[in-house]
Amino acid sequence: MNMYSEKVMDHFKNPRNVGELKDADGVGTVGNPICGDVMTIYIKVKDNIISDVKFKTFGCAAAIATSSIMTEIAKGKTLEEAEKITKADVASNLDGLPPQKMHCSNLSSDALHLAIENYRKTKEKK
Amino acid sequence: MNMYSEKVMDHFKNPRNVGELKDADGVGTVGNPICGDVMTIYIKVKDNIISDVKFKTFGCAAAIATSSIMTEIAKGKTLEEAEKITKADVASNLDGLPPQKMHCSNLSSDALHLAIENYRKTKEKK
Amino acid sequence: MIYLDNAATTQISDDVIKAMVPYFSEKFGNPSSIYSFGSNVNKVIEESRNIIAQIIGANPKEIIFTSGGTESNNLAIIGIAQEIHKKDSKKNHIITTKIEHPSVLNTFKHLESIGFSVDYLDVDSDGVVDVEQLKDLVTENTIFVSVMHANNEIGTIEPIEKIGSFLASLKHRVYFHVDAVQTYTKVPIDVKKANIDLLSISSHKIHGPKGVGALFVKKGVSLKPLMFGGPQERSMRPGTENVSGILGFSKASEIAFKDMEKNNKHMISLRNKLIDSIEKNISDVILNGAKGDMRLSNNVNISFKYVEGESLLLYLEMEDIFVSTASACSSKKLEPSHVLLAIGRPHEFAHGAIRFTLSKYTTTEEISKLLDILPPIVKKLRDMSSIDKDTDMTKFKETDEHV
Amino acid sequence: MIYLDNAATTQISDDVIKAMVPYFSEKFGNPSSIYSFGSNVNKVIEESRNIIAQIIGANPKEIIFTSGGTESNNLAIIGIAQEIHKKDSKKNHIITTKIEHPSVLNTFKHLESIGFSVDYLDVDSDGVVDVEQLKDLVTENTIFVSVMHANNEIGTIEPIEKIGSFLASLKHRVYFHVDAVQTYTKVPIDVKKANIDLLSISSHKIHGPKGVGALFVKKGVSLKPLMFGGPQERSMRPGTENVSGILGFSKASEIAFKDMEKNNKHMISLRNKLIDSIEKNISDVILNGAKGDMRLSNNVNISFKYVEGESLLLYLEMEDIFVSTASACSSKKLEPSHVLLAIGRPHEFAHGAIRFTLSKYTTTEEISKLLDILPPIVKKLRDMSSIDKDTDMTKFKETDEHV
Ligand SMILES: Cc1ncc(COP(=O)(O)O)c(C=O)c1O
Ligand SMILES: Cc1ncc(COP(=O)(O)O)c(C=O)c1O
Repeated sequence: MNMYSEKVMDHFKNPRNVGELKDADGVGTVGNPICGDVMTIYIKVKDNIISDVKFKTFGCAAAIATSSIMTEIAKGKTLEEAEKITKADVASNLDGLPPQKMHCSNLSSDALHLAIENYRKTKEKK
Repeated sequence: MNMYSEKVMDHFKNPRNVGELKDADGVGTVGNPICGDVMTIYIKVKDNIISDVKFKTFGCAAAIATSSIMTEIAKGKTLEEAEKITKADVASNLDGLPPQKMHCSNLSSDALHLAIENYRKTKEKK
Repeated sequence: MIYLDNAATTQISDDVIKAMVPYFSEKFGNPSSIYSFGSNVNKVIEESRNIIAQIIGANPKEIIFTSGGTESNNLAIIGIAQEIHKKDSKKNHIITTKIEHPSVLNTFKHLESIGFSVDYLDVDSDGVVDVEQLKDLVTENTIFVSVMHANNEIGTIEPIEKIGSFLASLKHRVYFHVDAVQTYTKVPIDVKKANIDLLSISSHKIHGPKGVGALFVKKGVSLKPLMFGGPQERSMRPGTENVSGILGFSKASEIAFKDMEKNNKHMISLRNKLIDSIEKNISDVILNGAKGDMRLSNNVNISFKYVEGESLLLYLEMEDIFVSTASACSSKKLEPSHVLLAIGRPHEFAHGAIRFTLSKYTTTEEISKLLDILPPIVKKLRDMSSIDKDTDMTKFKETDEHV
Repeated sequence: MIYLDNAATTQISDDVIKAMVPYFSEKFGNPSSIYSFGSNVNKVIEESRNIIAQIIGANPKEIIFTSGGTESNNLAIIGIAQEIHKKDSKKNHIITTKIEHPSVLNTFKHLESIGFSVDYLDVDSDGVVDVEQLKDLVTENTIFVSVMHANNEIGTIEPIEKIGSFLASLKHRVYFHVDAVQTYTKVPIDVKKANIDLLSISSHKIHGPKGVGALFVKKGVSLKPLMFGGPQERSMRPGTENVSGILGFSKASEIAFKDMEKNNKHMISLRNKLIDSIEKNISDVILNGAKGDMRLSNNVNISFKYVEGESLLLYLEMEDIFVSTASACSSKKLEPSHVLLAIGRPHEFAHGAIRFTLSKYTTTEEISKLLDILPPIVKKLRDMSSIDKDTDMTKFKETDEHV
């Protein structure tokens, strides 16, 4: 066993919702290749609900797994519900993360929140 | 094998000429129980020749073995010859001694020389 | 072979060897690796930490693995002295006893040579440390006190609980280090109850492998490390871990702790038989060290007057019996034991001291055989000896120079 | 299992285990004991010293056994710095390189923190140390220079003979320490010809047991010890000797030295195959470290752009292939390797570096299997990655805070 839970390894091995959404309503990118993690989250929004979500991540197993679980958590939620997703939600949905990797769960919730913000701003402008 | 040569162990195990000479012509004692070694050498002298020699030693294996070999070396020698016996003679007759035990060969030659001195002084007085 | 030098080192139990071997061959990963083949090995280290912590009443995080008792003592003593002195330069006083193992005494001498002020506590004729003297010596500038749990030469068990509670009662913080190398899994200990901050133990004294030990470092106590490097052992002791050694140590600890009472009973009965028979059958002998409960279960140390220890040892070796004259570490030196001098033995008796140290493997038959062999050997050496009870020792006292 | 992390640690050869086991069971005596059962064990230590001395062109008296490479480095560096500074307080300058192992770098940082003046030499893009810079930096107050023989991450072999002869040509005495942990029994060395004063080696990197190493200390060079205690290792390194470990180390040394040429030939051919095939079959890769003769026979270190090393490592682990992302010692850290940054790799490529280190046991089949498995894994991770060759990296450069 390495330092990750089975759940993390499952999402790392078979990440859900990998890819881009060409016609995304919102996009959020966080992180920094200098630190070794960059995450981009794409969302489609329909009737205030996140109808589709995809991700692309450069990063370690924790970064990939938190991105993957985040897409599962967010899908089907209202924007308000999605905005309330915390890093603790992400980590607990993965049966925990090693302490030195907790910042990854931060990253994925930040990326989602940025994507929602981006959607709102774009809509305002229209 | 411990640190001693076979020759040392042989003399330690079966020391030659152990004991006192009640009617000794000369007696020499050197060493100090504080340091862990006390040697007494007894000699009988006949026509300027050491006709008999015995020892008693409190000390380590090297002290006992050097005492023993010294009695063998000295026996039958003239007093002048015996006075020339050095610590190197003693050590080499035992096929060597560990460095930290070399002082023992010193002791036994000193004890013999003291016994000869004692014999000479006693004779003068007479 | 009759091996009676178990205070110097011990035979590894077969179970311990069996547990270690896989960590040489298949399970050879580096515990620092992030892949499973390495981190599984790391788990073994954490389990070992757990086992040892439980035995002394510590938390696993408070255990640091080292290369042996000597390193544990050095890390504790140098580490706490430097750490506290760095923070508060007025603090420069350290205290130990006159009868410590060289790995404590020489470390104190080193600190003394770089400017620390050192006091060495006296012991009484049984080897028990003078607690009243300690109370007088402790000042506000005292950094720590180091007292061994039991002496390796004469087996006297020290009142460390008493010392711990005195130090804990002080207004200023004085740390407490205990060298428990000889007592670990023989004398029960609870580091919390005894108010101990630092405790040294070693594997090869308890039927584990050589080259591995541990230091208990109480939570909140920080030490300046002796070495610098990777993050192993929370950076307090870097370097790729001696995995098989650590596992062997914990396995040996487990086995020894489980059978502690049984082993002690066995050893105490043989120890007492050995002491009683020697005192009865050989004249002019003195037992060195305390009697009864204040004596380590496996230690017998006797001065055979008028006889020199090394000679006795080598005559016993010819009979395939292995004993010791002083601490194994200093057995190549010629000076008599500092411990026997500290308890007031005259030099000539200190030279004639023999240490017999038993283990759980020692049998009644072995002790009986020793008791048959010993009296004629002592007689032979005494017949050969230039001193006896009629010798006027005072005539020697003046010189102290070696010829 | 395909084990390609031999720079982290190695499997012990069966012959080595076989040689060690008797020193756990029957031959368990303490080498300091004066009786034969102990002194016979001491003889094994002296024979081991002899074997290792011959391999590096030293005298047996110049070899000191330690608990591993980390301790050897610490003893050398702290020992010589303190010893010389104590004798002449003007001497306070020490020099090393930017790409040393943490057991050297962190020891220098410790000395820096207590007042020594330190210079860290640059390396070029292959990782070769700048000898001209060294020549400029050395002054009359320089105590010593420490340069590793080959780097543990990128496998670059350093010009230590050149440095040694430069230092030897100086009018004032500047000592020379070499960390040869990665090269011992791989790159031939003669400490006399290379003008080396102190050389560190470790057992577990050459198919020997963990927890044992050695330090060559040239005759006449004196060190302040790290630890104090008994007279073992001429008091430079006290503590009951790790007998089986020392024997295992010398046995492993003997075996590795005998087959050095054969093993190197084997590893170099697999190393080159691995490098060539990766460069041919996977786009956007960079080899880290020098090429050809200046590269360690068993080291391949490649940055796979746009991919993070740990992810690649764990995907390989799922296929039972074990590799490393950086030095094993620092593999729990998140920062990219100090070595890759020193050779000028941008952070994002430094994060994607994988180290494959071979051993004599590595087979052609294993390398072929790796070469089949690797390209689809890299592709999968790159498909998943948020950065690629079109990503504008400059937009990231501003922030250096972790989110
Ligand atoms: C009381 C005591 N402390 C420390 C040590 C040193 O332990 P090690 O031999 O593991 O370095 C010993 C044993 O020699 C000892 O008896
Ligand atoms: C170059 C180098 N020096 C020193 C060390 C430390 O050796 P050890 O793991 O034996 O402490 C290592 C290995 O981690 C190394 O690769």
